[in-house]
Amino acid sequence: MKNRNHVSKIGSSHIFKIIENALTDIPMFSLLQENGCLHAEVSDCEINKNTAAKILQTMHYIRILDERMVAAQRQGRISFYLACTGEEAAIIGSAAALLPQDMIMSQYREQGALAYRGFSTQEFMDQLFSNQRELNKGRQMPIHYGSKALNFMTISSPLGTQIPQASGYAYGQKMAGEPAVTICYFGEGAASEGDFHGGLNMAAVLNCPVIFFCRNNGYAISTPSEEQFAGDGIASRGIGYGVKTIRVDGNDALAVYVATLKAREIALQKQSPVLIEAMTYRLAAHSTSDDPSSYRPKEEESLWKHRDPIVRFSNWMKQKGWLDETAIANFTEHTKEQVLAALKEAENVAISGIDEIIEDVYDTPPWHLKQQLSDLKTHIAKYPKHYPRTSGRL
Amino acid sequence: MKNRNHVSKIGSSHIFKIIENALTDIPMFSLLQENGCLHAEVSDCEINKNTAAKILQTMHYIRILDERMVAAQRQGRISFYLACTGEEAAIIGSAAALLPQDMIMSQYREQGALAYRGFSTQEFMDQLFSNQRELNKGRQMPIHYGSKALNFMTISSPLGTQIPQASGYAYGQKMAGEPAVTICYFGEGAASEGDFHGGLNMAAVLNCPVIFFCRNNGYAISTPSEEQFAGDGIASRGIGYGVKTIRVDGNDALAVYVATLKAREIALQKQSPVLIEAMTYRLAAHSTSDDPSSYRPKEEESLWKHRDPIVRFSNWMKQKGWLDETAIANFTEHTKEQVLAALKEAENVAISGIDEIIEDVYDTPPWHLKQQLSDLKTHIAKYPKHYPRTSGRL
Amino acid sequence: MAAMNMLQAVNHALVLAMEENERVMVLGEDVGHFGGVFRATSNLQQTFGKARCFNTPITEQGIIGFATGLAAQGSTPVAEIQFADYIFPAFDQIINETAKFRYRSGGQFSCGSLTIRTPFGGGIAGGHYHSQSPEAFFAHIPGIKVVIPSNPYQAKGLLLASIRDDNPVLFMEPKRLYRASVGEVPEGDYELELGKAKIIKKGTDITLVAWGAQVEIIEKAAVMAEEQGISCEIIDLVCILPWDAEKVCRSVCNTGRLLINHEAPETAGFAAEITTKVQQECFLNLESPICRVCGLDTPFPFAHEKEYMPDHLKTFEAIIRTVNF
Amino acid sequence: MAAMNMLQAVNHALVLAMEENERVMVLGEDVGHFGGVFRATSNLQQTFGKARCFNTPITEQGIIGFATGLAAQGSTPVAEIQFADYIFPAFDQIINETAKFRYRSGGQFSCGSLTIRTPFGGGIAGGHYHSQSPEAFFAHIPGIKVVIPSNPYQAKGLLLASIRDDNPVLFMEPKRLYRASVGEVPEGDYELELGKAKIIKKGTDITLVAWGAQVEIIEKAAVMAEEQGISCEIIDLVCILPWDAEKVCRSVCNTGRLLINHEAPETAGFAAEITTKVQQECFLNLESPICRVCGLDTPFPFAHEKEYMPDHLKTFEAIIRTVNF
Ligand SMILES: Cc1ncc(C[n+]2csc(CCOP(=O)(O)OP(=O)(O)O)c2C)c(N)n1
Ligand SMILES: Cc1ncc(C[n+]2csc(CCOP(=O)(O)OP(=O)(O)O)c2C)c(N)n1
Ligand SMILES: [Mg+2]
Ligand SMILES: [Mg+2]
Repeated sequence: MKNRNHVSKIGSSHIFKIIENALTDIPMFSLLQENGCLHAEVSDCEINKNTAAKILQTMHYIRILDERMVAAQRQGRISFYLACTGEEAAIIGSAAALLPQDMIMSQYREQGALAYRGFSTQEFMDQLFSNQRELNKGRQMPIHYGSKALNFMTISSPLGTQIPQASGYAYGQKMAGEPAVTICYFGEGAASEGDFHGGLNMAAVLNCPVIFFCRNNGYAISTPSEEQFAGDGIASRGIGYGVKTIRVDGNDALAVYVATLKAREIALQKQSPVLIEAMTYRLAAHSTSDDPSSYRPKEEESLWKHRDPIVRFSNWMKQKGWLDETAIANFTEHTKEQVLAALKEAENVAISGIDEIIEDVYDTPPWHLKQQLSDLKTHIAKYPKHYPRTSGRL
Repeated sequence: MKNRNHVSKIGSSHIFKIIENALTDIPMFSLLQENGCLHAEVSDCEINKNTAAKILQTMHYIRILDERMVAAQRQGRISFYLACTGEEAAIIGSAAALLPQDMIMSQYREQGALAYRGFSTQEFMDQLFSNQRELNKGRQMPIHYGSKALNFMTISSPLGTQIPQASGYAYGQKMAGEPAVTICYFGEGAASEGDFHGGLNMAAVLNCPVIFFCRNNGYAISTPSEEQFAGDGIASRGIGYGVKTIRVDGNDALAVYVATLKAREIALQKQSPVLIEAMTYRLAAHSTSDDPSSYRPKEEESLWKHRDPIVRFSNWMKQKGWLDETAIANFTEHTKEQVLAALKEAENVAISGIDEIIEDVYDTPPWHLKQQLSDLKTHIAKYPKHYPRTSGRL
Repeated sequence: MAAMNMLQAVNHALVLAMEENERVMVLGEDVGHFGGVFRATSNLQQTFGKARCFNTPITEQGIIGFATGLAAQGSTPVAEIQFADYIFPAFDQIINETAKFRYRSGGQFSCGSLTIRTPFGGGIAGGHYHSQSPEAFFAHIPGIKVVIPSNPYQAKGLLLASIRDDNPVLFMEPKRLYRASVGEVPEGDYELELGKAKIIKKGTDITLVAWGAQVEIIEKAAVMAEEQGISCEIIDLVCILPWDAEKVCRSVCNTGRLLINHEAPETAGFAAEITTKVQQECFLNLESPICRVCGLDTPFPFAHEKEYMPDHLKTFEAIIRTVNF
Repeated sequence: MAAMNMLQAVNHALVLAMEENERVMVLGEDVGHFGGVFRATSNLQQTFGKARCFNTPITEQGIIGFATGLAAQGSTPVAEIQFADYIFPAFDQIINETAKFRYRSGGQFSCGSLTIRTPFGGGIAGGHYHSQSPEAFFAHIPGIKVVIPSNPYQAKGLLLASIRDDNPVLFMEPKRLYRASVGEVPEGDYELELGKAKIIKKGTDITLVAWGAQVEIIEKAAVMAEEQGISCEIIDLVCILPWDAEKVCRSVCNTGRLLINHEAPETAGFAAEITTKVQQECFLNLESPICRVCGLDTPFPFAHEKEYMPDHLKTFEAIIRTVNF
C-alpha cells in the first residue's frame, strides 16, 4: 500500500472565483471552406485519392438509398425508415478512417459507415424487408442493421446503451492484444442518458481504446439542443472525464477523416479513449414517423442545405483534380437501378420460418420455449389462413 | 418558430489540436492556512461571531456523537453506524450558509448538517435505535435520518438517486415562488452514477436553484478516487453541463461557508444550479462494517489527521479572539453526558407496533395489505414469544 | 359527450388537470411545443406555458428522479416516458425511490402526487423496442399503483383519478388503441375509481380476463365461443396494482373457469398472480385449470409479430380446451 | 473435500475459472485489491493482476453495459453488483440489451459468456436497501438464466457452470448464508447442471418449495410438521429461470399439496409462476389450494424484519392449514 494524495495536483486560490459557463473554448476543426476550398492556413492533408473517391461515392450511395427508401416507406412497402441526409460527411468520413478489424457500434443513423464497410445493397434491402435472408433474421424493425462479418454490431433502439458496451468491447480488444479499436456513434440527445456518463467514465479510468463519436446535429426528434444541454455541446464534457477530445466540422468530410485518423492513432497507441464531437445538422426528418415542419422553419433547413457535405467535398475533389464526373454519374445511375432491383427482390423473399421464433433466445431452447413453439405450430396448422406468412412451411 | 443555429457560438480552427486531460485548471478556494491563519491575500471574511461559534460547536458535537456511536456499535448496541470524521468542515460549513427554508438532500455522511439545523440528540438516538419515536418509524437502517420539520429529506441508501430529485425539488420551489434553494450532498463516488449526469444536466437546462455539493474525500469504500475517475475531480464536470462551479478546500470551514453563501446567492438570484466540489478526506472508516487498514496506510491517514478541520477552525477563532475555551469545554462535557443519557433512553423505547408495518406504503392500505396485516397479527398472537418486540401490543 | 379517440381523451384529462391546479406540470421527451411523439400533450405548452409543460433531456432516470423530487416538493408532475420500452433506465428511481418514498420516511415525505404516463404494447410493427408490455414488473413493486385503460372513456376518467390520487401511479396507455379506439367521452370532469375491474359482459361458463388492448381480443374470442354455445363472462381488469381480486374471484366462483390473456411473455407475467389468488379463493369451484394465453417467452419479434400475439384465435382455442377439460 | 463457507466456495470457483481461462475477468465496485465488501473476490487481483480483476466506478448501468460489451467481444466477464438492491440502475442494460443481444442479431452476436453475481436477501438487519429479493423481476426476462445456490457445495458447482454456460446468467447469492452456511466442498473442478431442482427430502403429504436461504426455513418447518405426522417432500428449486417444472409437478402429483416460500413480496413474486404451472399440470391431483408463504407487500422493514420474514413458524402454520383444507 502506498500513500496517496488525491489533492496533490490541485492548486489553491484565495480569491473567490466562480467557474462560469463555457470557460473552455473548444473550436471545431475544419479544413474545407463551404465552397470546398481548403482554408488558407491549411497546406496539405493526409488522404489518398482512392479513399477520397470512396468517401464521395459512399456519400452519393447513401443519399440515393435514403431517398429511395423514404419513398418506399411512403408507398407502404416498408413500415419504417430513417435517413441521414446532411450528416453523410460525419458518418462516412469517420468510417473511412478506420480499419476493417475495428468494431463499429452505432446508434441508428450510421448506414453510411456500414455501406463504406461493404454492406451490399441486397443486404440493406433484406434487412429493411425483414426477410429470411436478413442477417438478424428479421427480428427487429427496419434499419436495425448488423453484420458480424463487417464488424458492425447489430443496432438496438434504446439510446446510449451501446456506449458502455463499446468501452467494454474495446477493453476486450486490448486484453486480447488486437490491433483494433471500437468506434461508438451516438447523437447529442443520446449523450444525456446515464449510460453515456458510465461509459465515458469507465473508458477513461480503464484506458479503453475506444472512439466516442457524437453527431451533434442540433435535434433529438423535436427537441433542439439548447433544451438538451446548457453547455456548449458534448466536447466540453470530455474534460470532466479526462478524455482526450476533438471537435470537428461534421459537414467537412476531410476534417472528419483527418480527426478520426488521429483519434484512432491515439486510442490505439495510448490505449485511451478519444471523444469526437462532429457539429452537423439533421436535414432529414427524424424518421419516416416524423414531420419536422411543426418544430423548425423551412428557412433554417435551407441554410443547412447550402452546407451540403456532398457538394463541399465534391468541389474539393474537383479542385484537386480527383473528381471523375462521368464515373459519379454512372455510379449514381447504376446505384439507382441496383437499389430498385434489390428492393424488388427483397420484398418477394419470405420471412423466416416459424421455428426461428424461439431460436437464439438461449443457446438452445429450454423446455418452456420448445413447448410454446410446438403449441404455436399446432395452432398455426389449424388456422393456416390467419398466419399466411408462416403457415405454408410448418 | 424561429431560425436557430446550434453552432453559431462555436469558433473554428484549421490546425488540428486535441484537448488533453485537465485542460482547465480549477484551483480550490481556501481562506485558512493549515495553522488556522488567514492566507496573506485575504483581508476579511463574511461571517459573524455567532455563526462561527455555532459551526465550531456543531463540529465538536458531531465528533463526540460519531465517536460515541462507533463505540456503541462495537458494543453491539446498534447494528450500524457511519462517521464523518475529517469532513466536518465541509458539511457543517456549508449547512451554516443556508437558511432553514432551504431543503437539504443528503447522501448519508451529513449528520453535521442535520445537527446544525437543530436535530436533537434524542432524535438522533431514536433513529439510531429505530424505536417508535423515530420520525421515520424505524423503517430503515441506522443513520437514515429525516426530518420534515427541519427540511431535511429522509436519506435513502441508493447512491446518486437524490441528485435528480434535488433538481426537481428546486424546480418546484422556483415554481412556487419560494425564496429557497435545495442543497444536494453526495460523494465523489456517487458522482459516477447515471443519476448524477441526469440530475446536473436537467438542473442546468431547466434553471433549477439547486446547489450540488460534492464531498470529494478520496475514497468510495475501498476505491481510491483515481479508480473512480480519470479527470481532476468533479468540478471539471460542471463546465460540460454549463453549470457554474466552485472548488473549495473542504477542510477549511470558513472557505466552505463563504463559497456556499455565494453559491446560494447565485442559485437564488439567477435561478440556476451551482456545483461545489469540496476537497477533503474520509478519516473515518467507510462505516462500522469497514476496516480501512487493508486498503490504505496509516501514514496517509496521519497526514490528514494533521489537517483536522476542527483544529484549524479553532485556531482561527482563537486568533479572532472569538474562541471561548471554557464554553467549548463545558459544551463537550455536557454533550458527552447528554449523548449517553439519550442513548440509554432511546434503547429502552419499544419499536413501533405491528400495525405500522403496512402503513405509509400507500396513503391508505389496500385490501391485500389489510389482509396481510390481519394474518400476521393472528400469527403473532399464536407465537407471542417468537415476536417479543411486537407481540405485547397487538 | 363527444366522440374522441384515446389520445384526445388523454389530452383532455391533462388540460382539465392543468386548468384546475396550477401545480400540475407535464414533462418528458418531446412533450413540449411538439406535443409528444403521439401528440398526447398537444398544445399544453402553448396553453399553459413552457414552465408547466416542458421538454426534458433524454434521461429517463433523470425524468423520474426529477419528477419524484418535484412531487415531494408539493407539485403534481405528470411525467411521460416516450415508450414503455424505455422506462427501464428509470426502474431504480421507481422501485427504490418513488415507491418507498413515503414508507421509508414514516409518512413525513411523499411523492404521491406523481403520475407517470407511458404508451405500451404491440400490434404496431414496433419490434423489440416499441412493443413491450412490462406491467408485471411494476406489479411486484409495493408502493405504486398501476392503471391501464382500454378505451377513451376510461382513459380520461382514470387519468384524472390517477393525477389526483395521493399515490404514485404508473398509467400505461395501450398505444395500439391511441387512434383505433374511439368512443363517447363526457366533456366535463369525471373520475373512475382506481382499483376496480369492470365486468363487460355477464356469462356463466368461463370468465375471461384481460386489460388494455387485449380486452377487445377476448371480446372477439367470446363471440366465437358463444357461437359454440359457450357463455363467457368478460372482465376488463383496468388496474393491475392493486387489482380487483374480489370481482374476479366472485366471477370465477360462478363460472368455475378462468382464462387470462396478456401480451407480455407468459413466464412470471401478471396472469400468474391472478391465477394464484383465484385458485386459492375459488379452489372448490374450479372445474378446470386456469388458463393463460400470453406472449411467448421471447423478445417481441418484428417479422413474427402476428404469430407471437395472443390473438382471438388462440384465445378461442384455449376457451374450448378449458371448457372441455 | 474441505469444509468451507459460501464465500470461500464462490472464491474458489472464481479462482478455478480464472486459472482455466485467461479471458475470465472479474469486475465491480471494490472487487479489486480489497476483495469486495463481502470478500468474495479476495486475492483475485493479487493473483491474476489488475487487468483481470478490477474496481469499477460506481455505475451499475456502466458495469453491466461494459461487461455486456466485453462478453460480446469474446471475453468471459464475471461482474459483481455489490447488493442486489443496487442492480436496478442496470435493469435496462439487462432487459433490453444483455437478454436480447443474441436474439436481435439473429445469433450473429452474443454476450452469453457474461455472469452477474450479486448478494441478495434479508435477515442481516439490512432494512430497505440491503435486503431485497428481486428474482421475480428477472424471471420475467426471456434470454437470461437465474440461478440461486443454497449451500457452499452448490455455490461452487453452479457458479462454475454459470461462468461456462453460453447464456447470460444472473447468479444470486443469499448473503445471509455467506458465512452461516458451511459444508464440505470438493477442492477440484465440478459443475452442477443449471435448470435442475433438487429434492432434499422425500415425503408424501405435501411438497415444500423454496430457494436460497429459505430452504433451511422450509426444512425447519418440515421438522415441526413431521412431529405432527405430516410427511413433507422438500424441494430446493435452485434455478428460477428456466426452472425445473417437471420435478416440481411430479412431486405435487404425488403429494397433492404444494407450499412455496419466498422472501420477496407476495404479489407477483415467483411463487405465482410456480403455482400457475403446477395447477395447470396437476389440477386433478391437487387436494388443497397451493399456498404461498412470502414477504409482505411492503418495502423491506428494518425494525419489523422478524415479523416481515416468511419464517418457519409461518410456514408450519401454512402447512397445517393446507393439509387440513
Ligand atoms: C432510452 C430511449 N429513450 C427514448 C428513445 C426514443 N428516441 C428515439 S430517437 C430519439 C432522439 C435521439 O436524438 P439524438 O441522440 O440527438 O440522435 P439523432 O436522432 O439526432 O441522430 C429519442 C428520444 C429511445 N430510443 N431510447
Ligand atoms: C446504487 C448504489 N450502489 C452501490 C452502493 C454501495 N455503496 C454504499 S456507499 C458506497 C461508496 C460511496 O462513496 P462516495 O460517494 O465517495 O461517498 P463517501 O462514502 O466517500 O462519503 C458504495 C459503493 C449503494 N449504496 N448504492
Ligand atoms: Mg441529434
Ligand atoms: Mg468518497
